[in-house]
Amino acid sequence: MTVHSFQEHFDSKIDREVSIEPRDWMPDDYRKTLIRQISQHAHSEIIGMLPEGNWITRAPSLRRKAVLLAKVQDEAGHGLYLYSAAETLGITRDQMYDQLHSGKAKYSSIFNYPTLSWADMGAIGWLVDGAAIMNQVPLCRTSYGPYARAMVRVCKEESFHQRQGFEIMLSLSRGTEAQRKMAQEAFDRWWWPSLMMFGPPDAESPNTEQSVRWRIKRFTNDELRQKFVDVTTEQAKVLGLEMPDKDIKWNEERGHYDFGKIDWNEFWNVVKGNGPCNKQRIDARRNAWENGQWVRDAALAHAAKRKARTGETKAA
Amino acid sequence: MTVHSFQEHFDSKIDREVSIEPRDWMPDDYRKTLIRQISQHAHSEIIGMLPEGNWITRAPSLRRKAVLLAKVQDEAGHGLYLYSAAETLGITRDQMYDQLHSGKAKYSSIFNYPTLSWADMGAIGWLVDGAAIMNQVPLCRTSYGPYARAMVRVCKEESFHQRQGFEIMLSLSRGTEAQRKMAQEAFDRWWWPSLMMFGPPDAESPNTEQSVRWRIKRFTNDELRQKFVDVTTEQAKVLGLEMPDKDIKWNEERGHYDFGKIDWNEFWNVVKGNGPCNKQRIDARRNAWENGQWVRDAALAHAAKRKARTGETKAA
Amino acid sequence: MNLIYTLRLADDALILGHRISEWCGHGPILEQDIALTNTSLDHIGRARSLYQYAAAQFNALPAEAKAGTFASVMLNDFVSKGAAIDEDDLAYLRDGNEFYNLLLLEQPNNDWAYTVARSFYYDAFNVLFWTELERSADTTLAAIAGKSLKEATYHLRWSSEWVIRLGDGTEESHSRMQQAVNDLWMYTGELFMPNDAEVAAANAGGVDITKLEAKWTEKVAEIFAEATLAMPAATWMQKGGKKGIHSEHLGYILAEMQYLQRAYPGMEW
Amino acid sequence: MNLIYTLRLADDALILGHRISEWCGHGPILEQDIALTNTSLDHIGRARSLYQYAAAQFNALPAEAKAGTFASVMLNDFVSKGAAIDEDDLAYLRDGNEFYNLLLLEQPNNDWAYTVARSFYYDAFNVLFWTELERSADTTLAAIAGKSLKEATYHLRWSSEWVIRLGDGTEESHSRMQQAVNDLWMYTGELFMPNDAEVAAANAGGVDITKLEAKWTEKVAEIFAEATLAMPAATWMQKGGKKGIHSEHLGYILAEMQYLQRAYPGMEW
Repeated sequence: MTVHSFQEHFDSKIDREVSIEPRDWMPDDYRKTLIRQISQHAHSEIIGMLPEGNWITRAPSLRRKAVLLAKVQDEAGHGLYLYSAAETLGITRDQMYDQLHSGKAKYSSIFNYPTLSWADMGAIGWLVDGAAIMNQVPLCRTSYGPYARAMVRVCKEESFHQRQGFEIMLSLSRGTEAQRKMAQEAFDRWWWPSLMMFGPPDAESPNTEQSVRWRIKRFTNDELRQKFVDVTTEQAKVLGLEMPDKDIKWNEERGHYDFGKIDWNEFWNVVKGNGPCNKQRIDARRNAWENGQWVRDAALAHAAKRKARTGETKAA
Repeated sequence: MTVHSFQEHFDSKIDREVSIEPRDWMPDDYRKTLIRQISQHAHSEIIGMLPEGNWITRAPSLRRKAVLLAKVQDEAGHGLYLYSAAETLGITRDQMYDQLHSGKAKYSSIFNYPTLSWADMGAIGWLVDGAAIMNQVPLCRTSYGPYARAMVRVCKEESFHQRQGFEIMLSLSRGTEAQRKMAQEAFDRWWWPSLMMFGPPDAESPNTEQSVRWRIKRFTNDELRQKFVDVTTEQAKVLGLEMPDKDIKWNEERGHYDFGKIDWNEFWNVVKGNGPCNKQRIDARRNAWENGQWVRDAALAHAAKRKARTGETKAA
Repeated sequence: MNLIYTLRLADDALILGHRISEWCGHGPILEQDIALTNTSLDHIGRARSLYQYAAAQFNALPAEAKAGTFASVMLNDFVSKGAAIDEDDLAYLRDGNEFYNLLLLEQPNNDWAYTVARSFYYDAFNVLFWTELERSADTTLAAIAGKSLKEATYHLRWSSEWVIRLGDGTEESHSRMQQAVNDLWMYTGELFMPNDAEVAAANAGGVDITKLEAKWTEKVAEIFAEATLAMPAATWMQKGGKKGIHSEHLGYILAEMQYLQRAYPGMEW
Repeated sequence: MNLIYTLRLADDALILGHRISEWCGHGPILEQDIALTNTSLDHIGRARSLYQYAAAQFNALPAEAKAGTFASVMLNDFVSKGAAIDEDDLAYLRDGNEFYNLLLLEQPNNDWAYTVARSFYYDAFNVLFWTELERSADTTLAAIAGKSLKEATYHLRWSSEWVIRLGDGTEESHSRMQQAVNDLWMYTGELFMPNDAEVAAANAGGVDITKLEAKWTEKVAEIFAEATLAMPAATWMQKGGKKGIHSEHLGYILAEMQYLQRAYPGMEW
């Protein structure tokens, strides 16, 4: 087949919603876009372990501690699936780490905010995982097979996490006055950054069209954001929490909630590395990596020794 | 003068209780013994900062925090005077540090016990400083001038610390039941190690005779220990605490309190490096030293640059 | 007595689970981060079962006995109001001198070699211990022991493999691993030194931990041989944890772990 | 409003005093260990004076106003019993979101260069600030400012000297010092961003901290020039501490600092 016919074959698969698999031909741009998106997503899971990991040793009950540990472990697992999915596209995990540690690769900006109270564990589960799921559910049918399959597992676990987060918020909002305040304060801090998780407004989001075509994206940023606002506003009522946005108002005509202006200046600043915890997060991962070098070296050296010994035994 | 007449001159000064000063002739053994004793004493002050330093960030009131900080600072100051006194005998501070960090030099074994509750701050002040003062007051009249003068300052501050420690114990023993228990438990843990601070029994203490002659020592270990038991037993009554030794009993005939058997096996083990915190203490000091190397290097380099610039200016 | 016996086992599990959980998100290899978190979860899970059992034992005591059991203020306040206690009250409201975990388990993570060595010494003990305790006449403890034995067997495989990998890896890893097993050796004696509750248990036909030392030493020697590590020299063994006299590390662990429960007393989370 | 203003200054002093006190016994040079402990004592001493003043202001409030001032549970419990509060209640019973110190001051010690940089940025501000506050119509604050100015002048001399020594020392120290001043730069903007209490104070004729920035920058530039350090590049400035929104570090500071008061509520020490 000529490149042209490869392209036709690829396009037809896309049109018929047939999965693209690692050995299939694919356009360079498709490969690059996927590597960028999947590795960003993997990095987000790994960096995402840190803000929640921050409360493991301080969880207020043993049950909550165990649930939180399991959740952060799941995130590591998600990272693992996603790195593996990206590797099928011809990049190694070490290359991706290197991009993360050098600041070349991005990850979800939400994890550059600090976790300041126990209620943040609820707010992250409820809002951040909630927003993530809305972003990610469509990816379960994305065109690239390994990514789609990874996302099925990820989404299943994340909706579980989201329920756990909501349950933490529910316990707090039905608890004492102090706990209700703790929950409200966390909601106030996480609300706007959660809205920003859907990315810039459609008008400023250049990649959308091509991505929609490739089923890497199925809805626009603004569509998903609106859905999130609608769902979350109803959930906040159940929790008895006040919306952090005074402009939230049901719009009968649109059949949606109107909401206030997002501070995109803040968003871009956090993306550019100026969030409260950007440096802290990358430092933590880089330290883990650098301090672990001798461990990885030892594991490799030992494996080589074992292999050599087995070889000798066989040869003997 | 011949060596013989130097020795006679020295002996006569000792007999007349005239101070020996740095530039005076002194026997090698005298110099060595003093270097060993003064540097051990200095090291004890420096290592002694650690168990108390352990509670600075957790002091239960701001007043107690300030007092504790000031106390630990005083200990650093004592270390400083004592290192200076030792330096007059021809050893550098860096040499002494090296002996400490390499485990060659000893320090008071009491600091190899952990500080486990706030009451330990009271117990250390009351018992450890109390025992130290009894050991040290006679040294204010020791034959070597710089050492004697350092000890005058040290003892003055330490008796202040001892009163502060006693006052902490008093507050606790007059506080709630929980506080009284905390005080008793600290007393129980620190009592025996405090008795060991006076060193092995006279029968097993080889250096005593020569040291008494040189006024490096004025009372025997057992004499001082008995005095400590007598005084402390009375103070414990004021505090309403139980003596940790069930064999404590007033001996009418001796005019002293009898007391139980000291576990010298434990003592020698701690001296040999097997106490609960020996490794931790030395590691802490060694880390401080090693992590500070670049700072000291920078200070030297900068001073040299300054000096060179001043030289240039003068030359110009 | 059984109460303190149960609590001691729970404290071991909680404190080691806590230490291991500090690695979460900071491990040297992603797969190992996951493995270690899993181990932490096992320990925390075991701590919960044991604290639940301890709480049940405590709640069944007559009122007079309850009042004299603990000294910790907030726990006693709670008890004095007549409320039943639960797993969290035991984990979060006791002070350090009423924790009975081994000194070994509260030692800092330091580096991967120390973390591995600490787990290895404990896992090797645990496999022997749970094997014995599984035969306990106390059916609750026996059931917990059965589950714990499965976990410990897996933990021991993991920690043994890492002792071997680091011992027989690079020059650096060998020297770090040797240093770690040497430095922690002085805390292994306490594994086999029974406190009063353990003596009473042994006398009543329960596990006699003093009898586990020979087999434990054999296992350690076997793995160290494969790892090309020297057995640490005999040394003075540290003790105290089992009687509530700890190292300076425990206070910091508890300050962090218990902060929320202390700052927001009596709330449900 | 004056209460929050006073508290904020007290929190600055306590948190920096706490951080610096962590060095005690671990400094690179014995003389500097002593100097730094002395500085910590100055900060803790200032914290005490300010908390005492804040407590007096609070105790003078009508009962309704008292109930609405703090959210922290243990402090409110105390207040609701009608008791007068003191310096320790304010330091030990408030939660992190009611601390108003600068983000700069809660940053970890890291190494000597960071510790020096953190102090230098703050000391340079303080000398300007106390000079102004000494003219306050509030005689208590004016008196505290007078004493603090003397201390800050000394602190600034010390930290400036170290900035210069490290900046113009070895290659390593230069690079560490440059890194430290760069990394902490993003926390310096908050020095000049007034919170509500500071706006109100400025409007009422008090210190307008926004006006101190030019002189501060001049001083920093002067010392950096002597230290052969480059001024850090303009960057997005972090904020939040003054409104009770902190970094993740403060929670750990408070867990440690407040543990005893929380574990043994309502006792005298």
